[in-house]
Amino acid sequence: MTSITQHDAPRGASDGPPDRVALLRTMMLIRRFEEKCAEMYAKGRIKGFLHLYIGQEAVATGAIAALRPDDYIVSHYREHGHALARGLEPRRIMAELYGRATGVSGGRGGSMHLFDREKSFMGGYAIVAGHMPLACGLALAEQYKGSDRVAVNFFGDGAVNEGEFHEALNLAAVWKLPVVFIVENNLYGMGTAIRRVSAVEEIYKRAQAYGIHAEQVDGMNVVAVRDAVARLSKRARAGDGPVFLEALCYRFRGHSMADAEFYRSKDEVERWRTLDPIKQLQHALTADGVIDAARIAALQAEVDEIARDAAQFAEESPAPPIESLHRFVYKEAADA
Amino acid sequence: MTSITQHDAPRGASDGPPDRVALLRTMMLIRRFEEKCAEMYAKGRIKGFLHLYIGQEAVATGAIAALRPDDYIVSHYREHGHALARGLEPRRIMAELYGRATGVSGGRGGSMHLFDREKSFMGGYAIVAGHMPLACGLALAEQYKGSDRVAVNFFGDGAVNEGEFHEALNLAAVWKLPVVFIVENNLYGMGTAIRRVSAVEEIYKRAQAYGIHAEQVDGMNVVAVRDAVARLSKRARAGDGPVFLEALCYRFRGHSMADAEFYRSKDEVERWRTLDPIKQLQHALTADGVIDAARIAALQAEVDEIARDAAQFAEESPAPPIESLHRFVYKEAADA
Amino acid sequence: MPEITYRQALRQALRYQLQHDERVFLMGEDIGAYGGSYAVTKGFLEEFGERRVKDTPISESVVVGAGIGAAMAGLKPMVELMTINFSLLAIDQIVNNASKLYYMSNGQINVPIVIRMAGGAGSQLGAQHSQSLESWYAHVPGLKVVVPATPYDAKGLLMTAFDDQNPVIFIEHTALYTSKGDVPEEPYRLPFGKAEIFREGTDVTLIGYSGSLHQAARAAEQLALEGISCEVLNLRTLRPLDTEAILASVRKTNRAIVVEDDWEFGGFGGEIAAIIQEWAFDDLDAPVLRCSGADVPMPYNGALEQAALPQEADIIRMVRGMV
Amino acid sequence: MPEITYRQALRQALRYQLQHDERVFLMGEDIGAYGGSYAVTKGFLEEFGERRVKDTPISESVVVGAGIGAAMAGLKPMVELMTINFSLLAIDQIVNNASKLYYMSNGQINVPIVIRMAGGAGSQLGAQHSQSLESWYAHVPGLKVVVPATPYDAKGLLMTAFDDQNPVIFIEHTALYTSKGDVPEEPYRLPFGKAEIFREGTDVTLIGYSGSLHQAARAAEQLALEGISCEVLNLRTLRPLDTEAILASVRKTNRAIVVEDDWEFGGFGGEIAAIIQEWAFDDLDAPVLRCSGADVPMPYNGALEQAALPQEADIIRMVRGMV
Ligand SMILES: Cc1ncc(C[n+]2csc(CCOP(=O)(O)OP(=O)(O)O)c2C)c(N)n1
Ligand SMILES: Cc1ncc(C[n+]2csc(CCOP(=O)(O)OP(=O)(O)O)c2C)c(N)n1
Ligand SMILES: [Mg+2]
Ligand SMILES: [Mg+2]
Repeated sequence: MTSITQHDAPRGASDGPPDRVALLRTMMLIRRFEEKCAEMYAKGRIKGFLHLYIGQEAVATGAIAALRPDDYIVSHYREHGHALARGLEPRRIMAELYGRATGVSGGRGGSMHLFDREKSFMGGYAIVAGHMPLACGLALAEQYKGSDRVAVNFFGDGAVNEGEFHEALNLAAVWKLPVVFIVENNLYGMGTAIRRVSAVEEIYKRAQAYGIHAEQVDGMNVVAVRDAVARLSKRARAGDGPVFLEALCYRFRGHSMADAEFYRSKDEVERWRTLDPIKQLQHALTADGVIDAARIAALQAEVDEIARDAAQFAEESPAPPIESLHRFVYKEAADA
Repeated sequence: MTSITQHDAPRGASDGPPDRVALLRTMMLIRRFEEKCAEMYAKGRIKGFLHLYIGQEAVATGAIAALRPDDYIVSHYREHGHALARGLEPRRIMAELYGRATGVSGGRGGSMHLFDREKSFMGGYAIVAGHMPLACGLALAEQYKGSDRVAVNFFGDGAVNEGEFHEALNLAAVWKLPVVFIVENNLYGMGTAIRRVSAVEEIYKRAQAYGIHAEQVDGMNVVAVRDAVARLSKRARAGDGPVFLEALCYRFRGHSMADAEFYRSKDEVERWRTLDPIKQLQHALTADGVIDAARIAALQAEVDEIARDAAQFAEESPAPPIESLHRFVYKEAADA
Repeated sequence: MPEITYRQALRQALRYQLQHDERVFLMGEDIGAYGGSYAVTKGFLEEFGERRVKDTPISESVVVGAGIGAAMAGLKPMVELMTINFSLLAIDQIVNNASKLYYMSNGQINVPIVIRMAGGAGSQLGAQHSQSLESWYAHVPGLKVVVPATPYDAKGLLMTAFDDQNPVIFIEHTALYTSKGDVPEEPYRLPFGKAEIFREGTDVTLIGYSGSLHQAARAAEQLALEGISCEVLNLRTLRPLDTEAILASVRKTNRAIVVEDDWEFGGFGGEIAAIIQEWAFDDLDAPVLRCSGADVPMPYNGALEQAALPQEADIIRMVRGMV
Repeated sequence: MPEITYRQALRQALRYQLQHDERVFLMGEDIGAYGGSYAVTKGFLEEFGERRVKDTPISESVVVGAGIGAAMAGLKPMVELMTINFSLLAIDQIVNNASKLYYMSNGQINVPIVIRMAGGAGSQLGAQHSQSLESWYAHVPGLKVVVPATPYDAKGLLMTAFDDQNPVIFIEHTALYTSKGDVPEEPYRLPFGKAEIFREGTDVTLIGYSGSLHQAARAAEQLALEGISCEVLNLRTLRPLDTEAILASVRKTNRAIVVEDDWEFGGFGGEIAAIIQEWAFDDLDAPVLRCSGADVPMPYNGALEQAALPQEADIIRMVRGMV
């Protein structure tokens, strides 16, 4: 009888939570990388929808730092930050946004559909909440195989009112699936404030209604997020069933590049900008004497170069050949 | 500008909750009517799926007795009891089960799709939870018109895990829609025990997670159900938003006529049969000296005759003409 | 006649309905505070208030289902689903409830709802945001399916949709919102089931709708320079379908090509070809051909996406090969 | 060869897979304790245990989505959806995720899932339980659509479905579960995309699949008595479709009729007609006709339901009018 074989990334445990400087560097990389994306979108080098993560860097950075490299990540369409935090190559992410053959999805996916199976990055998805069942299935498979990998599912506050949110949380709870649900509550789903469309605004309480262990965390504080996810993922890994984390955060930019932001005030945005997760950590590290202005400048220079190089790589990369249009519609027995 | 006009049944308030004898009579009618249905199904006079309500009579009887005649009722496929309690003609219900032109749905609907707009009985539906959004919409319309009608939505414990349950409860709560949600928790969805598929077994607690006022009631006690629905519907009618009632009950027969009932023990069924809502009320009324054996026998004879007459009416009714196959696919401006 | 955009034409019809019929109200994700994902309802919340213009949770199924319920109670809801891709989350409500209620209830309950959504591809939105599923809705008895190609169609057909007593699936094309055309200021209605002869011709009939009409029309212009005369039909509605107009044109030209963004296999073009060969068999000098989207999920890359969509050049090649 | 039922044939394939491949597990509503709504999985829970045979909540979307996720992780889930009518609640997962993942991920992630469901009508289950939506699935690139007509097909095609690396929509017919036929005891596989010549003939080609194949075959028998020789094709899979076999037969008979339970307008029969007239235009002596379901939601009344479904007599009438 054919028995089960592992397919994915090496299993080795992660080498412990990275230090705060590493967290800062990742957040700065995400920030700079996306500023470059915005620049290239304005220049017409990137097309389609572009959803920037700027402002929310602490969530992806802290959460993924607390995971094992082989834990699955399933995200939505605002996933550049999750991809960078998981270690996908900036060059290949940028190339994907450019629609180049060298992109992580060969130029077929685009900004909303980044994939890197080698890194257990199982994709960005563009149907709100439509990816939540997939995270349940990945977790189910690991439970079935007897492994201790977990599936981490990132989604937004707007996804909470979809039927699939309900079905996924119930199934994960009933079957004790090792899923780490992380909702990035940035207060808006496109232009709709959560209070206008959700019966209960504290999302983590909704998860508790399924008997799921759920917590809320300051999503502008990367260390707090990292520690919460470390604690919660441990439970899921131990077989205690799914866990749920609500990260309170804010997106500094519009929903997409098209958003005129009629629905929120400049003041509100400014107030949140004072909580910028990158500035917060820079101040803390400086205050603690861990880093100084020079080190910050060095880090900045480093990420500037990565973003610049990524864009150059994308510019110089070839487009997928037209003849490849019909490739990968079906997997044939031949294709290993 | 075209302004809003009321379409449906007269508005007059119901003439107060009927007395216990009336409740008993309705339950006995439902019981007897469905025994006749089972008999005629066995004889091949009724086809398709037949889902009997036997054992759950107290829920429909008590709940609908507490409503106004113009309050909307939206039920699922196990709806004979709701239809009879609302006062649809037994003859025309039976004729519908026979697929006759004289049926409440002209023989086009069948057991799972009884409709009587005149009586604000907005239908039986066969997609689990698929009717919950309709109840929200009917309630929304009345709220929009400024009327104080409520929409009452009956469904089963199995519907609770569908995404539409979640979406409907959230929307009703956010928009304060006058919906009275009544879940008939008979412990099984087909052959699946609720404890095996629901993260939280106390369904009313799930409704509370949306900030909805929710209660639990003994669904084998018709008076308790009537009083609970009278209290709850008052809130919804007053504009305080949706309410939710979990009625704990049990179906004495199989899920449908095909069910071999592998999933539950004879003992369990017997235990519940001792709680038969009809026997309970008969004992209570006898103990209170309100009725005696003779009166019960008289009531039995009365409902026997109604069931017999309904079957005879159905037998003698014509089938819908074949030429009518294409009628009612579209409503033309002509059709009033 | 003033020249306005497809978006403005839709806005005029919606505003007229909101102004003249209190039974009409709008529901949808981000149609209010955000102004509508394609800005069709921009400013309506301010103008008509929350009672008439409702922002909803992201819950397609209950939003459409609530629209159906409100229609059952005698109102005339317009539900906006942003894009046809998301309509898959509400398709059970549309197919199992909206399309069947009038029939199942033996004519007691009809469902006068208008469900608007944007379909089509071409702006590199990727596989999950670039589908054209109108053929699915056109398959379902009880529904009407409207596919406006011009600003004039958009206003006139949307006005008619609100008069209809049945569920109307109104499919706009993402690439057309900014297209312009002459549109009367006063209200007018275009009948369902009546195609428009968009361009007269004698050699080949090109059948298009929504976005694909314009590729067909551009191809016809090119071909005219070569002396090939194409008749271009604008279907306007897929259900009901103006079979008469299609057959009348083919009886004249003896050749037909259907142009559609959607996947060819199992798509609507097949229905049209089947109808033509059945009813105009002896009039055909060549098989009915289809110029459709490629049989692939839509790729993001711009060149691949264009290669996956029917192009003017493809139509021209087909016509040349036919005459 | 032992004669067994369609249901038993399906059971043999499923048991074989459960016994020989640990990656295979079954999920669905009431497939365990209840024994399956059509008793296909009866006894499996007892035989294979809860790890391999999972009763699920009534949550079609997450059940199918979880199956897709498990397939992404290298397992081979079989999800049972009871009936095709309920698949509308999971269709977003099937269309937006399962069918597109291999393409969107540039070949990194494939989805080897088998989704079984019962389709068709004929037992008076009413409008919401009597649909035949296979044409919708057949329209979607990335999916494979299987429609077994006999016990032999059922076992052989289901075995093949588990070998496939892609999402397979396996549509059984409610009226066929008790039908009987000869089926080898040992495992065997029938290729996708290969139609069967169910009956040889020379005058007309009758094309059927699943339930409709049998009406076609019975009609052919009747017509043989009148000296009209019909060739009957059993498609077995709609996607991939065996176009070669269809064209070869039509080139021989010069006439074709498609028989299908589904609504005609916008249905799969239109695709077949379109293909035949495109590729065998000069071989056709008459237009390709369709004998399909009536364009109505399915009525409950038995006589009306039969009138809404294609009947042997309808096929016979059409053939007589054609030759
Ligand atoms: C099913 C579905 N409905 C609607 C949309 C359109 N849409 C894209 S993003 C979005 C808002 C989602 O907000 P949220 O979940 O809070 O995530 P955020 O954008 O804030 O990160 C909407 C409505 C969609 N993509 N999918
Ligand atoms: C969407 C959908 N999935 C599955 C079914 C098949 N089905 C019919 S009834 C039923 C069980 C419903 O149980 P419950 O809601 O508890 O109602 P009860 O039958 O106990 O009254 C199922 C699974 C269906 N009709 N619709
Ligand atoms: Mg948000
Ligand atoms: Mg139940």
